[in-house]
Amino acid sequence: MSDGIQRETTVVAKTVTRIVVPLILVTAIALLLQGHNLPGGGFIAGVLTATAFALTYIIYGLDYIQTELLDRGVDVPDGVPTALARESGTVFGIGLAIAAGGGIAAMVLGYPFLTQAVAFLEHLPVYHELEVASAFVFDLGVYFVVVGGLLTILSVVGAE
Amino acid sequence: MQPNQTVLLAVLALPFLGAAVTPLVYRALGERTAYFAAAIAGGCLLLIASQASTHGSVTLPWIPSLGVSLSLYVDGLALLIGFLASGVGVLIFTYSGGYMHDEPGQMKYYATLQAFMGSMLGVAFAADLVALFLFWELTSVASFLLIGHYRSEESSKYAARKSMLITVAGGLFMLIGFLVLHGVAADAIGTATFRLVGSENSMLAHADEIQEALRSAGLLVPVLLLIGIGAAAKSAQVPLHIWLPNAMEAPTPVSAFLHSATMVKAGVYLVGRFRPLLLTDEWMILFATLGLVTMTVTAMLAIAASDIKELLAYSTASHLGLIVAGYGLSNVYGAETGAFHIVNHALFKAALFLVAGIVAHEAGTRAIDELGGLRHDLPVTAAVTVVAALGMAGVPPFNGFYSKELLFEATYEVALHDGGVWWLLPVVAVFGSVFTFLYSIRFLMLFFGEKPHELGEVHSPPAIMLAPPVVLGVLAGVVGLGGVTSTFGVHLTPLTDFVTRVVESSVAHGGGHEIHFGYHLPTKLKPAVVMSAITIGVGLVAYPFFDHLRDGVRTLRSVPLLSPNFYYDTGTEALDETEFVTTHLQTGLLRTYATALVLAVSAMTLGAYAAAGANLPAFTGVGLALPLVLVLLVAIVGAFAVTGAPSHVAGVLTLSILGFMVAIFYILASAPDLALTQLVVETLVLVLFLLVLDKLPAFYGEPSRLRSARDGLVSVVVGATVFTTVLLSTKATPNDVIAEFLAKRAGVPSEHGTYLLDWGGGGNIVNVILVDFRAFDTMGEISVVAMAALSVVTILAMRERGEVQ
Amino acid sequence: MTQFVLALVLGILFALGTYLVLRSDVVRVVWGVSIISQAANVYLVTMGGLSGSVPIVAHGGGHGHVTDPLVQALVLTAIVIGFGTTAFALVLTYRTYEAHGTIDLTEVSENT
Amino acid sequence: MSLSHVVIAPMLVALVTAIVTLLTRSRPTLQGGLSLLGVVGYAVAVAVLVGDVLSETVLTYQLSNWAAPFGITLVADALSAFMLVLAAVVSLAALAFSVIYVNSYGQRVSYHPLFHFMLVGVTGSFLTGDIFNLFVWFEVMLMPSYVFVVFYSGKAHTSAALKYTVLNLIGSAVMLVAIGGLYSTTGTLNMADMTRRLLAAEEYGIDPAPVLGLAALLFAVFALKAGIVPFQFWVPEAYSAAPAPITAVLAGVTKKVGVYAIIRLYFTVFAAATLPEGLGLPGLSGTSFLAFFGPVMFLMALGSIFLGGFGAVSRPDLDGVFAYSSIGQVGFIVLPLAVGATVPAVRSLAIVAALVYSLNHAIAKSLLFLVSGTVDDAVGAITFDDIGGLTGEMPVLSAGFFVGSLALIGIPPLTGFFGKLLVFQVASDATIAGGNGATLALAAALAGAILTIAYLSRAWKEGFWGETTGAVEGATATPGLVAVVVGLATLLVVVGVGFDPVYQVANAAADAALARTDYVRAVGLEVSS
Amino acid sequence: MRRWPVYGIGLAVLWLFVRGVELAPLPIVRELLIGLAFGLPLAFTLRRFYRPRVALRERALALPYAGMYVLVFVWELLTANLDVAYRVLSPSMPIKPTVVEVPLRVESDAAVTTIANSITLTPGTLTMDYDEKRHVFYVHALAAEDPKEVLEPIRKWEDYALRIFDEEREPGSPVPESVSNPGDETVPTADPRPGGDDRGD
Amino acid sequence: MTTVATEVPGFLDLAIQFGLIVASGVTLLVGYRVIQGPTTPDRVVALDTIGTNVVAIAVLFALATGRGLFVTVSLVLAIIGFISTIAVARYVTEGDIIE
Amino acid sequence: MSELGLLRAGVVTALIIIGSFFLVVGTVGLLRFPDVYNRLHSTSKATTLGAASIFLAGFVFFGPGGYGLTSLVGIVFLFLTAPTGGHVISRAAKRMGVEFYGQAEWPKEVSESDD
Ligand code: NA
Ligand code: NA
Repeated sequence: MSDGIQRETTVVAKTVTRIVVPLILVTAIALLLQGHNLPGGGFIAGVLTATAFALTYIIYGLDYIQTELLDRGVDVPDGVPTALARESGTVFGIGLAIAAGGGIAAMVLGYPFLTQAVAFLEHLPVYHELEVASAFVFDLGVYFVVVGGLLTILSVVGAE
Repeated sequence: MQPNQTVLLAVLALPFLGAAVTPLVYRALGERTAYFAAAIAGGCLLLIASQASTHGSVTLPWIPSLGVSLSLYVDGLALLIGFLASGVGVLIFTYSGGYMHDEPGQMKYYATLQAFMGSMLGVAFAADLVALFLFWELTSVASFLLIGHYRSEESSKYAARKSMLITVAGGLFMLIGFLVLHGVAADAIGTATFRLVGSENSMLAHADEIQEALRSAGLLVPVLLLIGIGAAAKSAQVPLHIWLPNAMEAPTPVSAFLHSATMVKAGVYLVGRFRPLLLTDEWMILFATLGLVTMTVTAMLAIAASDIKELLAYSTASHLGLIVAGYGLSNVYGAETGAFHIVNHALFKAALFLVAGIVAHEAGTRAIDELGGLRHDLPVTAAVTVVAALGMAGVPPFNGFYSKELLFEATYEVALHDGGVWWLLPVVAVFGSVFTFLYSIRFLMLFFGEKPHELGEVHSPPAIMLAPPVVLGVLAGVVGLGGVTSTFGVHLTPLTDFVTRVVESSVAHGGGHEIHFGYHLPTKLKPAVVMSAITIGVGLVAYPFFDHLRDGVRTLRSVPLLSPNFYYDTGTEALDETEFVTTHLQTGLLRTYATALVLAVSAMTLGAYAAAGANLPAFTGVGLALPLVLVLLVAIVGAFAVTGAPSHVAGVLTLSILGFMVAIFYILASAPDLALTQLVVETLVLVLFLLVLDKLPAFYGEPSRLRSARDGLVSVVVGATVFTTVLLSTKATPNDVIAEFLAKRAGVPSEHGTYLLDWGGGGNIVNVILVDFRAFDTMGEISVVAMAALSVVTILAMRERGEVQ
Repeated sequence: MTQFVLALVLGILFALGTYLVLRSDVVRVVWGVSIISQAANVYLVTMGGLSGSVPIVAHGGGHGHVTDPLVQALVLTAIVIGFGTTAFALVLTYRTYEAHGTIDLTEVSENT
Repeated sequence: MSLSHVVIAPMLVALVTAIVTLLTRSRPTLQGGLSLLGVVGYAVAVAVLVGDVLSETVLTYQLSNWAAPFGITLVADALSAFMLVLAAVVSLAALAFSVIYVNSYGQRVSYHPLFHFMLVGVTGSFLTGDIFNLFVWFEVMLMPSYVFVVFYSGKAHTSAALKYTVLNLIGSAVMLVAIGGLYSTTGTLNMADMTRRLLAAEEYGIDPAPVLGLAALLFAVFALKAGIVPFQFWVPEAYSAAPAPITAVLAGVTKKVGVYAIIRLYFTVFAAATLPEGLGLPGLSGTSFLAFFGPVMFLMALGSIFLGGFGAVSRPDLDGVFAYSSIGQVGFIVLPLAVGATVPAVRSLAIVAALVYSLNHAIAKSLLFLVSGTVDDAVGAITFDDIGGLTGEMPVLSAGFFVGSLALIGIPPLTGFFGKLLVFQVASDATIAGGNGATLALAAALAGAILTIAYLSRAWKEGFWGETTGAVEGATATPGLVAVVVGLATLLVVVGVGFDPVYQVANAAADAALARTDYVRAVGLEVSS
Repeated sequence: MRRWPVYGIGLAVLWLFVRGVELAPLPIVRELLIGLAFGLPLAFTLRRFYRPRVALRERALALPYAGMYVLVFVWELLTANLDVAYRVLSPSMPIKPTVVEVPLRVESDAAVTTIANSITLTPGTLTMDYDEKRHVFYVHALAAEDPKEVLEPIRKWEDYALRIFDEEREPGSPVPESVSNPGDETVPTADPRPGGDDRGD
Repeated sequence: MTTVATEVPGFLDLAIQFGLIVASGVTLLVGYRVIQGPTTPDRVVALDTIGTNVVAIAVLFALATGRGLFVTVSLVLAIIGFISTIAVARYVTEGDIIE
Repeated sequence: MSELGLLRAGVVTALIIIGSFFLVVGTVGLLRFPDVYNRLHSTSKATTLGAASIFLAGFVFFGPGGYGLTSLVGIVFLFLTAPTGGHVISRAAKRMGVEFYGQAEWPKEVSESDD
């Protein structure tokens, strides 16, 4: 976003984006958290999160998140992959590690790979009973893979 | 006496070990590696000699579960080939020490040649068909490498490939023959065995049963043909002889070896070995015809030769024809012919090849027309040639005469016994022999007559090159003399006894009478004598017209359709240049590929429905909620519009209609997760499309009407397949569908403790399936997503730095 | 009978997808593949049967007959995988254009 | 029975290696080392698994702790074990080769994670007992293969990848439809459960007729993966385009995934079904599904053998010859299966033949592609016009090629001989048993074998013999690459000479493929009849 | 005070809506806690999206104006739709489109946006473009006999917006002159994009 | 498929079904505009409209089944629709949708 | 869910009918109006209101808590984004050079700054 030439998106679109992006992210998180019981889950939440980024990219350009939103230096382009793509690469790597790691944790406890369990935390203040599903960890892994993967694709292709 | 297992194994192992260490030896000894190899061959010879009095088999397990063993068998025939391979081997290696001086690739040469010898020894002693095949193919491989020794010469490469193609392919025919025998043995003997000889359960021990079983299965002729093709390919029988003349591209010692004691002898060995198993009328028709035709045709071709090695090569084929013809004939003379001529041919042919090598080496040319009068410069060589060439010609009292007499006798007996067309046998035998006589004399005449002026000074060969042919010449001479002396009662007993044993190997077991092989000059006017006389007489009369005959044969040979080479060459050339596959099938066009794919899928699927007699349900109306119908209608309209989209953007946007409609379909089908996923994915794909479309050209021209119509037809077929599939699969109503369990177990039960393991614990059954019941699928799914991202990075990154691998 | 409409729709979708796959414009080919895979997903959902309520249950029990959740899960997996491959195919298309200067498959194969 | 993770161990090793190499992308040396370590670990895991399978027959693993048929089951029997060994051997060689061959930039660009993901997919395909899960692992295997085909990103690579990808995307859709249909008609996704249901079709309310059609639909997918005519189109270009070690894996392993799936699903699962009415098309008879697939496979095998053979014999470069050869060779793998499907008497032997042939093809063809890669690496060309006289400059590498070629031709005592022997034996035994078309199979096998000699001898004659070209002159092969080739060549000899145990395992694998009630019981299901 | 905590709380409230919380104290508290748990971090992460500081008191004072705005807006919305319905469904389709330039008094992004969207949602007008340099809207009117007709309601919005968004200008301050399509020059356009190739069938 | 919650009065049920039919019916008509254009913005407008219709259908389905979760679905659909519109509009003006 | 009061049901019904009506209006406008700018009037107002009305029906049906709240978010979101969408599309159309229908012209001054 350089000097506000008319080719750019207008302030109207930018302002709406600033309002809509948090809304999308909240929705995404809601879908992630409720996925086990209601429509949603790691994948949908992840894609929705990625679309929030996509919207930002489209309206503000690729560097905006890096330079303005996160207030970091501009990428020194050492060819593709850019820093952003590299970081998203790490994100989906970590996502995979979370998903697989959770499965392996079950093995450590003597169950087959990817065995999931549900625990009910009882007698809590405010919440009384809280259901904690190990599957959420898996879903979280899915979420990170999707977010990281899609951001990589968007940033790499967008940079073309 | 039973043979010694260790010794036999040593015989086989020694050459291969020798080959294996040759690289080291060569580093130490250099060109003198020849003598190392000769020592190996000598060692083999001695070891074989130590087993000369034995008879029987030894067995080494190899692949018990397949019934394959490394069993070895010693009898006359095995010993004969063993002696030839190792004995001639000694001479060949020795000779090579002189001949290969300063030649390139000697290390490889000696290693391969030893392996070649070892393979031949393996062929000789193998008693198991698989083991036999093993060594059989190894001789082909080794000879391939040896023939291609001069690897940069086009002719060498051509010759090597030709021999490989013909002999290895022939071997495969033979292998099938073996397998049929193996399978039939199961009926005939009770066990499916690969054991040919040397045990109670061997095929030879049940020859009659096997013949019977083959006959009743209608497989006798096929087996004969299969094994015959294998043998014919190896021993250069017409029309598979064509590789042999080209094989002269090999260094001359190799040619000598290959033509006398190895390779080609494997073929006749096989015929001799299988003779007792398969000797029937069919056998006789096949092999006698094959042998005599080969003998005649190749003898004529030898006359047309312009190169001394070529002449000898055709001659080899011709003599192998003689041996095969002998083994082909059912009487005992036939077996004797085969056995004895193997010996005789080995001696004179090896000698002649080595002579040819000396001539080529010292005179610098192998062209027949350029050579003559060499006796002055090469007196010893000339002497050897006299003995060997006259033996080859079948002139008494030289060695070849006796075996040829046996052939004449055998053919005559058969004709007398069976009459009719069988009278052709003696006629053809004589006819072919005339040509043998002619080219033999022609070869001999290299040493006589005037020495052409163009031929410069011809030096004497080094002793190391002279000794081996002399040894062979002397041996041939001794065999010939043996005939003379035995005429007067002094028999060359070791030889005749040995040949008797060889003959026994090829005579049906339980045939009744004992075999006593003997040979001598004719003392009575038997038909065979007359035939010999005719041969020599006609030959003498015809010799002055040799050049005319030669030109005549050359004219005949030049008719392409008469020449097997023509078929081979056009065949391989056509093969090497087949463009059909790449021009018509692998066109590089996706549409060709995709059309084939979808049509094949449709054909298979519809074919299967038809074959299984699947019935389509009867049409009973629409019965779908109106909104759903509308949504599907929009989807179809959208999809139709995509096919006619005027631009990429229009198409992408139109495609989104389909995406939206599918999402509504999912909503109306009570699949909220799907609807959400579908739409978020749809949107991202749209974004990606737009990201990419910008960089692409906008529009491509309309396809031709014809092409559209054809593609439309293909599409209709696909549509019909899917239509049928949907109808048939929605009709099905199996019991106990697993989803019922998943739906039951996904949630949280009303009563539960602190932990839940055997319940999904989530209200969203779909999600529970994804993260619990089938989390493994999801693991794979996210791997794909991760890889998709990696792929994008990779494609675009490699573009910049990956141009150079 | 529901199945005739669905069969017809799916048949048409597959046919149209196939037709597009046979075009020489790579972008159209990608559309074709996209249509085919969406149709395959719809087919799968159809195989679960369309009657029944949302496969989402409250604690302690369900809402009666739910639609087959298994096919939905399968389709979800398939959609996600399909997305990954489509993304790849698109970038590949772009890269093909860069390498060949055309996305006409007839010319692309001549170029190699 | 205590829970043993040995069944899933190879997959997890590969998966973890994939993730770890993904996260260490920025440190190429470390990543390469971890990658190599991972593949060694994979081989060890496979070895342990094979050991256990051979002593306990069938091992199963219920993922997520849900019993079959509700969760996903992994099944390791002798058949899976056999294929895993093949995967381990080839990937070990290919990865060792890659570490030297692929330049460091290429490796930093996610080569290693993709390689291990591919291995995850392959392993999953060999182990899974669930048809939808099979689809997933197919995709996991395909995705990296797409990337590898386009890896070098040039003209030929993009063109090849485009076709390869599109054909496989169609294949994936077809597979989905087939799986959906099978689920709808049988009510299950678990292969053992499906077997059990098909055995007692009436009891489960299953009409086998549509199942046959869906099985045929599915067959196309496996044929596509295996590159069998008429699904072979992608093979030549894709094989030429991919980096040499990847092509080795594509030809050596992923192709065999298709073969495995055909054996597993058509000989174990679908063979359980009977059509009460029998087959109703002219030329087809019998009530078994195999009676339908026998002739189908037969035609495909014939097409493959000849298209591959005629294609290979005229190719102007090493990769082209080898790629077409792969089409032809897979014909040799399918041919015995076709005969075995038609003639029950030789069915077990037919599977043995297919497996042994697959084993040889995996090793020999990997070797050949690695030779091509080594030549390319040293000379910078693999077309016959540009190479020649390699025997002089690179004798050891040439010897490696020679051994590989002989194995492919079927010269004893190399592994390939036994493949060819068994293929011939299947056809000849079937001929003796009076099997329909067995003689034709024999003739086709023979003709195909001769074509094999023709194209390999031509490659040798044009590329390795001949005048030393300028490019070859003075070029030296990288020793590490040659070492991998030599290793594979040695393996061809060793496996051939010591063939007996291999045969026994193959035999056990064939028995396992045909022992369908054992298979069903092993995953914990009852067989009703 | 800093703006992001305010936004964090706002996100937590939004969370209640998105989640569809049951209107009872306990569920609201439960969800609000969860909402805050990530609303605050999220707001912190996105803090550069917003101006750093917010004057809470002024905001509170502006609330009544916001309420008024909404009421007027809803009224206009309904009229707008009836108007559109009339024009759409009327067989003669009584439209006379024109483009009007609207100079703005409001300065802040939020105000500009609010007005832009309000213009679109209300009778006969559509915000087509915004020229940042000249600080004018280009408004497409469906059937404007007189530009004044178009401008009048917009000024009304603006008055409210000036208050709500705490602008420099006061409601009723002078309005820059507006110009409505006097010329007949051809309109210079941007390069047609690849996607536009199919236009003008 | 659309199992209407039994507790609602008949006229409401009828209205919901009517709404569903209208919403899907108009989608068909809007589809015409996507396909015919004539300009890309026309297609975008139409597609945006389809998106809004899909939102309406989801809400109506929520009413029909009494399952409020479809309202969440419709919210996400609305978000999605907006993003596609922005992306295409950006594409039309700039070509390069992400800078 | 609890029994729906008759009044509420009536309101919901009314809102659905109103919503459907405006969906139809928006669509008809989209089809009938002569250029993209005019069509945008129709969709950005009528269709949006139609969908909002149906959302409102959802609010009444499920509300005031629960998914009713979500419906409200939907309404706000629609009103926030629909006009913005209209704005970016019309701007895009003008920039790519889609002609105005009838007499409509772009205000003259723009020509200098528009580039
Ligand atoms: Na569990
Ligand atoms: Na390659």
